[in-house]
This record gives sequence, structure tokens and C-alpha cells, in this order.
Amino acid sequence: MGMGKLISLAEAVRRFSWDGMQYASGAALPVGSDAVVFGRELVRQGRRDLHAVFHASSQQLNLLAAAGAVAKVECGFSGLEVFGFANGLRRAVETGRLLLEDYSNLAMALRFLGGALNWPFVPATTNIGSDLQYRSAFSGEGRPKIPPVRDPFSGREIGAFSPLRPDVAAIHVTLADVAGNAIMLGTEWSRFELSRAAKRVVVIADAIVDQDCMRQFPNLVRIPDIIVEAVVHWPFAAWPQASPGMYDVDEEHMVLMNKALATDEGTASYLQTYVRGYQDLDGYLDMIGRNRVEVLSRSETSFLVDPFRRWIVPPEHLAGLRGEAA
Amino acid sequence: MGMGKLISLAEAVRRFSWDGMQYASGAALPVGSDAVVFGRELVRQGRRDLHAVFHASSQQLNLLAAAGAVAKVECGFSGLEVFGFANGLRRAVETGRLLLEDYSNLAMALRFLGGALNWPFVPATTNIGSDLQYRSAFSGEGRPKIPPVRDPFSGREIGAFSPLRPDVAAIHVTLADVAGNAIMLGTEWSRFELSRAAKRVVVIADAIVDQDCMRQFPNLVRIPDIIVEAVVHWPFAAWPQASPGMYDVDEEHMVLMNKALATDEGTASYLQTYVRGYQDLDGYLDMIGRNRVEVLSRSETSFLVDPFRRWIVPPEHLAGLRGEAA
Amino acid sequence: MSAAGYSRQEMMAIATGREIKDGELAIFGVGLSMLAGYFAKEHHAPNVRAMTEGGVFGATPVGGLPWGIECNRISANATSFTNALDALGFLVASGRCDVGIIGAAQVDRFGNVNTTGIWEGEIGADYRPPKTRLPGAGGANDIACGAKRTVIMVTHEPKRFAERVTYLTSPGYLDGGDSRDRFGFQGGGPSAIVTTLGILRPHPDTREFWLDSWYPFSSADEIRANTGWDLKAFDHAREVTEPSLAELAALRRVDQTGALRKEK
Amino acid sequence: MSAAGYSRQEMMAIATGREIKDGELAIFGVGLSMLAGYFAKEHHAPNVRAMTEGGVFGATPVGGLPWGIECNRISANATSFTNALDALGFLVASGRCDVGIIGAAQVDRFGNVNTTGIWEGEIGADYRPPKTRLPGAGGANDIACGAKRTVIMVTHEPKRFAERVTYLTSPGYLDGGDSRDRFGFQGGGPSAIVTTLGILRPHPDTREFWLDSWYPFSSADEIRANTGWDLKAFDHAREVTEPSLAELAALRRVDQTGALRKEK
Repeated sequence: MGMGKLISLAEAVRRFSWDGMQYASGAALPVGSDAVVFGRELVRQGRRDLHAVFHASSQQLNLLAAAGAVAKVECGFSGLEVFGFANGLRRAVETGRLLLEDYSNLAMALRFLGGALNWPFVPATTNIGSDLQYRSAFSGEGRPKIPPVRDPFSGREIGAFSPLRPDVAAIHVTLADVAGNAIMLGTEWSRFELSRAAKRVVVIADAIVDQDCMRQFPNLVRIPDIIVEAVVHWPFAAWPQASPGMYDVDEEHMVLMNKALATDEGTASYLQTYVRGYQDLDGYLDMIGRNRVEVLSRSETSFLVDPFRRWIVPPEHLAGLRGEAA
Repeated sequence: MGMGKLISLAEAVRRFSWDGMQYASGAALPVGSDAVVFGRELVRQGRRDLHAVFHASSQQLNLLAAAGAVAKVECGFSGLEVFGFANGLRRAVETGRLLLEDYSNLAMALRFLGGALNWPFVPATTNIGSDLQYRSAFSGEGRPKIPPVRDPFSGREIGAFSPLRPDVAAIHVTLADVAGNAIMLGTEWSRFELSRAAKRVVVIADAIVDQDCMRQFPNLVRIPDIIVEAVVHWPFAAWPQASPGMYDVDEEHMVLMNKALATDEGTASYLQTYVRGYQDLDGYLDMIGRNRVEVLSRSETSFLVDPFRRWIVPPEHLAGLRGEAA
Repeated sequence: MSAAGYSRQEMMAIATGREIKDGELAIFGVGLSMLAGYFAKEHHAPNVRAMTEGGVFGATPVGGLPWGIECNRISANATSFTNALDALGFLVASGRCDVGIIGAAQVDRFGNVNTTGIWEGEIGADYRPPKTRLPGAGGANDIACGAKRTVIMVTHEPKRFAERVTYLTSPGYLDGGDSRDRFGFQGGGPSAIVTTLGILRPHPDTREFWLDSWYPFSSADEIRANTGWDLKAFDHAREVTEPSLAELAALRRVDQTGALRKEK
Repeated sequence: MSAAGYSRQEMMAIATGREIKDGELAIFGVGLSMLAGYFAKEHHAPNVRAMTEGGVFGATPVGGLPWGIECNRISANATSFTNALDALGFLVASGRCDVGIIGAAQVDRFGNVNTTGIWEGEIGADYRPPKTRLPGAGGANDIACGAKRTVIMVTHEPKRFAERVTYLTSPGYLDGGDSRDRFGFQGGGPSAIVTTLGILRPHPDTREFWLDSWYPFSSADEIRANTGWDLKAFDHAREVTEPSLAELAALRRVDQTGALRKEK
């Protein structure tokens, strides 16, 4: 297939990341779909000084912050839901190592929408009148955060959000073909808008499917190949978070990871074991534990993938589809 | 099922339309998905003075204009693509009987988006600098059409679209359950945004499916039941236009219909035969012609419906699901 | 668990759930607010039209409390998945949503909520790092601005009930009176603060939160002692009706993992 | 069909198709512009990333020219269906689309397009009904504003080539020079007007359209006689290369129904 964009995770990070870039990922809530493994690879390759733009926090952002890879963050939610505060992120903010600019979850979706449309600003009818409008962690940069704008019809004043156009977005999807057409199962959060707002898009797919799957379900292909630079195949890419249809949250590792990231020593140990502790996909699944992989795969949501299983390309056939092999 | 909202077409028009209302439909291009049959019923029930808001024209708008049911229109495209000018609409505009306010196709989508968000205005980076901005068929109403607004970040001037919040939207969908969850096959145009912008939504479905279909494919359910007032089952609801997966464009009738609507006599004759010429769904399909129904159903796109066929409720089982029967 | 056979948190969840009416369009956050919402659906509001911030529609959580609002436990039986723009924008910020339940780390006399951070003293004019960073706004700011009314659920402790929040994450009535009006929010503001000790409601004119009711196991005095402003009481203030057996049974069917039964 | 074995419209479609480069992100309207675009894909731009206004991606029309851009003929083998906001907004008005092909009922010396209506005389300050109502803007205004460049396809007749369009539906270079700049459009404006007689291109300074080339069967004089403004010619103006056999074969594979072979 001439349009093949399937490359390895390591290659994707080498080609589509650099120190200081504005990096977007996830766009999902803290326990759901996010390209967590892309963040692990960013740390493995030593990326620094990232300006992270996450719709909501996730273990990826928690890890990147703990590892000192991130200088600035913009997000709508910085916790881990019932798993509590994101300790790596929290520590980096409290010590002043990292500047976190706060918005709401709708604001982040709208800022991606505005970036996708390339608007100069986005109308804000929420976030105004609160400290989300009045306080800015980036105030030193001299750019207003949510300045007022006047509705020309009624004359009333609302706010204006700044649109986001991240340099690179690593987007977790459930299924992709090698050309980059992608299907997300579960809520999209703002992955649809983000995929258009970002200057470059890399999709990280739990499974690769034949393009016939996309032609059978074109309405599910919310990320078309024409906007995708590269496709990475990586099962359990969102681990320890969930991927609806594919696997459940690994509750035990969620707790272990967040506890580790609460201290420098814990972080060092976590990086050693869970970030540098594998060489390839096989090693990664060994690290999670084959038994746990099987248990997490027995999700109540598994039936959501059933209609697509016949098109999933067996892992042993994927090597031949790799773009870089040529 | 307690949440059943399935009612007859006649009942839907009785309950969800009135003279002078702002009525939105279709949101599809002229040969595609549109609730054309809802427009036929509006004419049958003698609705007048409608303010029609159509993303793009269609044979429905062509018919409503020809029948004198519409006083004002806002739309992005007023032709019938390769079938030429929409003669009913064209005549109504040229004689001054109907005021047509022009926007572009993106503008209409954005105005629905703005209505869905309940924004006071929507940033306009297209339509500005052209007569779409400078000329208004509604200038007598004293409200600016696309006034300027200044970007508070850069200081540069762009335009502002007025959001749309139609009183009622009749939205054509491929599949719906009786609670109102709906699946559209083919491009959505702006039906997603319209379904949120409208104050009341009636979905007109080519087929009714069991709710299990929605639970198997929740990502395809872009119109959830919680925003739907009523569901109408009407096969060939978009005829003579196409419904991807269900039936092709009836090219012969597209030409016949548009030719008829080019004159008063032709319109009268068309109304007699094709608007008042049936009593119920059976009569409607007879009117189209059972043979033609079969031919049009043999679409190159039929395979798009295959994954959902097992959940389609046979017509003979639908009577028991009707909300009004109780 | 109290001698009454239910915990303070269970009482709070039930009192919150009673605020939800059948048929309403409602948005629930994660954790306790979701339990309160699904309790209402289970008990007296079977037709409540519930959604999550991410656009999960038609679902009832399976296997206990979801760990997050995008969790597989709430994705296993949804009828529709859309996105955040839809749920928080089209349906909430727009003013279409009837009621939202939000939590608070800190709440003040005008129902303003802080979930962003705790600073020592005033923050001051320029940015400085918080002593304790909290999870931020999430969708709560959008719900506080857009939902027709909000219910704030919060553990009743003096440190949480401040004269003025240090950081105003989600607007209540701002400075009270009509000060909220000038922002043109579609939503009407908080109709109640439901706590582990009782219920506060806004005075119709000043918008200051006054004591509306206490629980069988608490008292007006206990509530005043745990509130950081000079709490006034409505003339009609009274004791809340004790949870019925049916209510408790419904709540515990929803709270399968017993998250609320652990006394805090 | 001319003696040359191809029609004027076929020449126009091929000349338009030659403007499309391989790999570009392109948007095609319905009818002739779609034929020109898919000809390019068939002939020299196999990796052109084509979409329609409604958000149909990855499709090649089956069974001849689609009757509309949402037609089943282009819906039968798509890899993605999204929506108008995506195609016209996220991908075109945003400035991401490389090239768009649009038609015109009337075009003027600065490449402004009218597809809205024909009036007798000036419209005047207030609204008055057109003598002939045309189909309106569709997505053409958005393409004219947002695509990095546009190609205007139009039958070359005096009535269509006006000093100034009566109604300016889709902006070219407005009043010429840098007058387009003040609107901040993401797109650069029309790079060519490809007609049934030849090709006009904008002067780099004045942005007035000048004669760039004529066809084997036409001439500069014929083009001038059919143009409603004083048409200047570039020094480099020359005859267009005749369609190759491969080009004609590719075009006719796309134009299965022979829409372009009927001489107009």
C-alpha cells in the first residue's frame, strides 16, 4: 500500500518531537484513552522543555511532569479523578518548576475548535468572571489570557479564548489503517477537533485494521488519512488507563504509578522499571504482565470491538506494512 | 418502551409546526439526505409564512417555495447541483414573493454551531469582504447581517455571524430507535450541529432499529434521544433525493419535479399528484412506483447498511411501538 | 456508619439526589456526584436524562462506581458517545441542561467554588505557585456558568467554608446580589450547597447562602461551627427528612463498592 | 466535438486538471470541477488528497459523474464521512487546503466571482429581487477565502466576463492590488481563470487578470472579443500544449457519461 504511514514508536518520536515543541496529546479524561506510551517514549528519548497542551491531565502528563520534561502546561483538569491528585504534576507546579495555565474542559475543546478553524479568537461565555479569566500563570509573557470582546449584535461583553495549534498531537485511537484513517471507540473528548488543530498528527492505535473496515464504516472514521503524518501500532498504548472496547483501567498500576511519582526517588525508580524497562512491544507487554494483559482485556466493553475484529491485521503481518522497512 | 416517541408523520407535523415558525430541515446538499416528505406534509396541512433555514436548498425547499408556504429563507446554496436551478425557489425569489438571505455553506454550519453553543455571535473569517456581507434581503429588519468585530488579540477586524436557533428542525436520518437515538450514514453536513441548535427536533428515519443497535454502535449515534421530541418512520423520506445506504437519487423524478415547479400550472399539478396523491405510507410507495422503489433500493451504497440490518424492526411490528396509539 | 444506619456521606448523597427531578437533563461529574445522580435515577427520577462531560449518553454504570467519567464502567452500555464540545458546550454552556452537580475543595458565602489550589494568604497580583495544587476546573466552571441550576456537594469542614475563596474556579453568585448578571451566563447559579452536615440555600436578594436544613444527626449549631462565615438561617430552616429504607436501598444498589459507607 | 478530436469543455477540464499537483489537499465542487479534479488524480496526481464540501474523503466516483457532492456515486467507496464544518471550516477556511476549483456565472477583471444572481443594471443600495436567481455561494466563498489558491473554471462568453461583477459572491482580488489583504483571508486568491478559450492569470502587482495562454483551437483575439474588460496579455503568453492521448483517455475514464463531450 503506497500510502502506508506505519512506523515504529521510537521512529515516530524521533521524527515528530523536539525539545521545546508545543505538544498535545490525549484530550481524554485521566483514566481514559490517551497515548500514554508516546509520553514514555518522549522521556526515553530525553525530550525537554515541552509546552504540553492536554485537554485534561492523564498519567502521561503526570509522568512527563515528574520526569522534568515539561516546562509549561495548559489544561482543563489536572487531577486523576478518583485516583486523586496527579502527584508528578502537582509537585512540579507547587515547586514552581512548571507553569500550569488553567482553563475549563469546555475551554480546551473550544480552543482546539478555534485552532482547527484558524480563528483569531473564540467566543468565551464560560470561564469569564472567574479567576480562570483573571489569573494567568503565563502573565509574564504579556499576552492577555481571556480578554473581553464585545458582541456586535447586542453590545454586551463576553470573553475571547486564544485558539490552540499545537506543533504535534499524538492521538490515541482504537483502530487505524496503515494510511492513517482512524476509529475511536468511546467518547472522543476533543480528539476530533485536536486532530484538525494540530500542525502534525501521529495516531497511536491499539490495533491495525484493513482499509476495508473503514470503507464499511466511513461514518466512524473521524480522523481521515489526509491529515495524518504517521501511524504507530501499540497495543495497550493507553495503559494503565482504559481503552473502551480494548482494555480496562489497571487500577493497581494507576495507584502504584501515582504513588511513585509523588517523590523523586519513586519517580527515578518508576522511570527505571516502567519507562526504560522494555526494548520493544513484547517487552512492554511482559512488563505489564501477560496475565494482567489478559485480565484487563476481558472488559465489559469488549463487545464494542466485535464488529471490527474480522479486519484486525494479525501482529505477525504488520512487519511487512511498515513504512520505514523500505 | 416507556421512552417511545414514535408518531405518525401527520401527527408530527400537527404537533411540531405552525404558521410563521422558523423551520430548519435537511442541512444536506440538494440531492442528498433531507426530510423531503416532512415538507410535503407541511404543504398538505397548509402551513404558511414559514421562515425556512436550510443549510442548502433541496427539493423540499423548492416545493415549499413553489407552494407559497415560505416567506423567508436563509441558506448557503439555492440550486439543485447538476439538476440546475431550483425553479420553485427561483421563481419565488425573482417575483419578490420570498426573501432569500444568502450565506455560504460554511457560514450556515457555523451559524448552527453558534446556535448550539448559544453564543451571541460567531467569528466570521469567510463571507466578509463580499456582497454576502454587504447585502441583505432582510435589510428592512434593521439588524446587521455580518457586522464587524475586532479580534482582541491582534486588533484586526473580522466579521460576526448571527447564530441560528430554529423553532423546529425536521432531520432526516437513516436509522433511529423509538426513543430517538439516530444514526446518519453518509456525510452529516450540519445535522449534528443543527440537532443541538434547534429548540425542538423531529427525526424522520428511513428505518427503525432496536435500541441494541445503538448500544452496539454508540459512536455512530450522533443524535442522542435526550434532545429528540419525536420519531417518524418513513421509508424513502428523502425521495427523490438519495439516502446513502438506502436508495439512490431518482433522477427522472428530480427532473420532472423541478420542471413542474417552474410554472404555476405545473406546481398545481405536482401538488395534486405527488403531495396530495397519497393517504399513507403504502400509498406513498405506490405513488413512487413499487418497481422504482425496488430499482432505487439497489444502490451501490447498500452495503453500508449491512451491519445494521439485523436490528431493523419489520414494518408490521411498528404499529405496536407507536406512542400515539396509547 | 452512624447509629442511624447510614453514613454522613450517604445522607449527603441522598439529599443531593432529592434535588434532581424526573425528566431533567442532568450532568454528573465523577465520584460522589455521579453516585448522587444515579441514586436519583434509581429511586425517583427514572427518566432523568443523564450525561457525562465527555458525551456519554444513555448509560448506567456497571460494576460499581466508575473511576472516571470516560471509564469503561460507564462505556459498557451507552446509547451514544459524542464529545466534550457537545456535552459541555451544546448541552451545558448553552443553557439547555437543567441541573449539574459539582464538588468543591472550598466554597464561600456566595457559593463560589475553588478546586484549583490552596495558597497561604492572598495570592497577590502576580502568579505564584500554590501551596497545594488541586485538580482544577474540569467541567465544573462550564456547569456553574451554564446549567440552569447547580448543586454543590461538599464535606462540611471549617477550612472548606470560607468567607471568600482564595481562587475562584467556578462562579456562584460572585459578590452577591446581581453581580453575577453582568456576565450573561445562561445558568442561574447554585440552588443549594449540600454538605455532610446539612443544606444551605441562597437568600433570594443578597444571594448569600443561609442555613436551610440540618440532618437528623447534626444541628444548626454544629453547622455554624463548621462554617467560615457568619451563617444566617432562614425562618423556615428545619430538619431534613431521614432517608427512607427505599432511598437507602436504592443508593446502595448504585454504590456497589460502598464508597459512601466509609465514614469520613 | 472539434476537428481536433476533443471538445472545448474537455480542453478546459484538462487545462484545469493540470493546475493540480500530486499530493495536494484539494476540494472539488460538483460537476465540471469534480471531473477536472478526478482527471488530475487519474492522470498525474494519484496521491491528490481530495474531499468534498460535505466531508467525503477517500472516494472515487463510481458509475459516472456524481449528481451532487453528497451523491451515492461518491458515497459508495469513501473511507471517511464527516461534515461541512470539517471540510469547509477545519480544512478549507483554516488555510490548510492547497487548491480549490470553483465555477462562475460571472467573473471580473480582478477574479471576483458572481454565482448569486443577475440584475438589470446596478442593484442599488437596497435589496431588490434579481432578474435571474442563481444558485448562490455554496462552499465557493469559503474556498475563495480559504484555499491557498483557487482555480476558476468558466465558459468564456462576453456576458460572463464583466468589468465588475454585479454581485460579488466569492472574492478574488476585490479592487486589485493589495485590497484583498485587509480581510486577512487564509487563502491567496485565484491563481488562474481557466475557460473554454484559454487561461488568464493575475498580474503580480495589480492582480488584474491578463491573458496567459490560448488553446490550439482559439486565439488571443477571440479571447479578447469574448472578455468584457480591456484584456492585456503577458509577454510570455502562448499556446497551451494540446491534450495528450493519455490525458484524453484519463479524462474520458472519469467522464463516463460524456458530460464534457457535448459541445456547448
